Amino acid sequence: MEIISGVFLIIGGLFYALGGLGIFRMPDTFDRIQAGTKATTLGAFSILIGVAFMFPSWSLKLFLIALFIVLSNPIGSSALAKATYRSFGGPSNVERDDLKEFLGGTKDVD
Amino acid sequence: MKKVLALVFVLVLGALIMNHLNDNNLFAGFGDAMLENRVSQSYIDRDATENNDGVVFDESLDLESGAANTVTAIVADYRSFDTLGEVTVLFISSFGVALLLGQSKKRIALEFKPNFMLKIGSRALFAVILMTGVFVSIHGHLTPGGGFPGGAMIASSMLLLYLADDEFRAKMRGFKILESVMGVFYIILGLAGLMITGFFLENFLDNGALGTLFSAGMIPIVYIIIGLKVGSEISSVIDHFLSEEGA
Amino acid sequence: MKYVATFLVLFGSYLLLAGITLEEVIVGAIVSLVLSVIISNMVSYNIDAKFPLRLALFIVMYVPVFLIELIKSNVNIALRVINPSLPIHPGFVKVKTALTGDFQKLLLANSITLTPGTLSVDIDGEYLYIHTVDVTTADAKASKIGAKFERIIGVIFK
Amino acid sequence: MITIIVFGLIGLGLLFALMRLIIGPTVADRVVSLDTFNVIVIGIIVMLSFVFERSLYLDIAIIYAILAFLETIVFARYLEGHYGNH
Repeated sequence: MEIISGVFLIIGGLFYALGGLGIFRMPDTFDRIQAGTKATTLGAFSILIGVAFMFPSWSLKLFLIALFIVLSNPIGSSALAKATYRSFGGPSNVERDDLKEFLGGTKDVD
Repeated sequence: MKKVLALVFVLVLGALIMNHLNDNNLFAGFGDAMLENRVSQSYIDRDATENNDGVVFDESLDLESGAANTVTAIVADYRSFDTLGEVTVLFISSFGVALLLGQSKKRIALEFKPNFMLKIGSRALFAVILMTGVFVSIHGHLTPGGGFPGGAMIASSMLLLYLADDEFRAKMRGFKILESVMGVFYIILGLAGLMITGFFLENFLDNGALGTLFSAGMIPIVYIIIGLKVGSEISSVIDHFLSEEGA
Repeated sequence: MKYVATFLVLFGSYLLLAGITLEEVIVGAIVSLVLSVIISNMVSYNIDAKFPLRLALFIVMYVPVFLIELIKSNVNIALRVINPSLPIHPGFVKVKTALTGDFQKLLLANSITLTPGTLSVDIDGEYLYIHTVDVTTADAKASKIGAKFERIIGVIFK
Repeated sequence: MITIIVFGLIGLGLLFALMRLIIGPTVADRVVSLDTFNVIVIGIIVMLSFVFERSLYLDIAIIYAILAFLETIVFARYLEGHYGNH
């Protein structure tokens, strides 16, 4: 049991480190949001599972944390992405931009 | 004429206070505090079971306050009267915001529409946040937290709805009624303690076994009251800041 | 029906927080009952009678696929991050969806955000606006991102 | 031993996110790195509760997760409003 838990914990730590590295290395804000959201979500999941293997009686609370993270993280990052596009425009290196027609102007379309 | 009256009144009051300060009648023992008798030291030295045989979760019955969280025991039991004052301070500040910003009817429309995902997802997350706030308030005597953080969580769930939904506006009347009713409940609880034990806000309920939900006497009730009161106060502050005056 | 569903969600989250003992179940039931009445009047949403069936379908069909996609997406991003040449071709793609309900669209958008190389930015009517790390892939060219999830969600909410 | 490795890896992630927080050219970059920071901190709290074997700390992790989400939302709405008319 300890070995399984340790493996999950190390995978979690690894994905956290990769998420941080992604935030650091990616060239524009949207790619950073992608790296930050995904890698850290799986990192958090991994660590929660690892802890749940060691302490099975905590699994209810750990499940709630996982549920909240998986619900809130994508919502937060997409809100952030929209705000970034609104306020700073799209990145310069995009190869295709369908969003411009929707969010490009300063007036709200809604 | 009014100014002269006010001056006379202040002078008389000042003279009274100075007189009593000199006699040491108003503040008994003022200026000669004895360090070994300080309140904090006596809390540290105190023993919960009288006979030093340790405290066991789920078994120890009828402890002095019965709360697993010592900070909660101090805030909501030993120093409950001070906490009543703190809640009053918060009430006055929210009242002051209401006075300054005026009775507003229209909600300020944020310039940009919220994200679709945020708009829909907040309705589900809102329930979880509200529930956590209530949970933190109820379990103040068992877990870290208590009424004040719980109330802040309740208010933050309202803030989430305000940010995520342009049309949302909480029913302010409901909040005001809830806030007042909770304040009255706190006083009634204190008066009940006065009636039954002879001291204002003294615990008059069974302490129960340490570490279970129904333990610690009045502390959970006090913290539920504080949580709802703080939550409604901060929510009304948020509402006032996000509303504009006029029609 | 709306009240029942709200009550179940609140009660579930309370039990997850507090653990299951007799006292907690009693207190949780009372609190959830009161809060579900308040919330149902405050926030507008509608849930129909097939809710339990959908929840079961959701757990059986959706969750395994989702977890596999989540792991795939993380490995994908991790490989891109570690690669010294950073192989990314970012761009925004507009995708049409056949789903109609608000909650379905939210579920689809969240799934897209947590799957390989894509991030949903906003939804406008029936169009999803998606940022993708690699616009050169076949999925992005044909605007078929999230097609798998769309099928599954369509089955669940039929 | 395992906990030391895990904390080391998490610390590495925190360090990179912190560097982005400091150099990030725009406000949006800083907010994004702060968002990542928050998720990492949730992991740290869970790990601490694992090391000290106290399930009480998980409550703090839940509350931190909620407040971190709210912080992200507030910052996102602020960015939209403040820099919107560029």
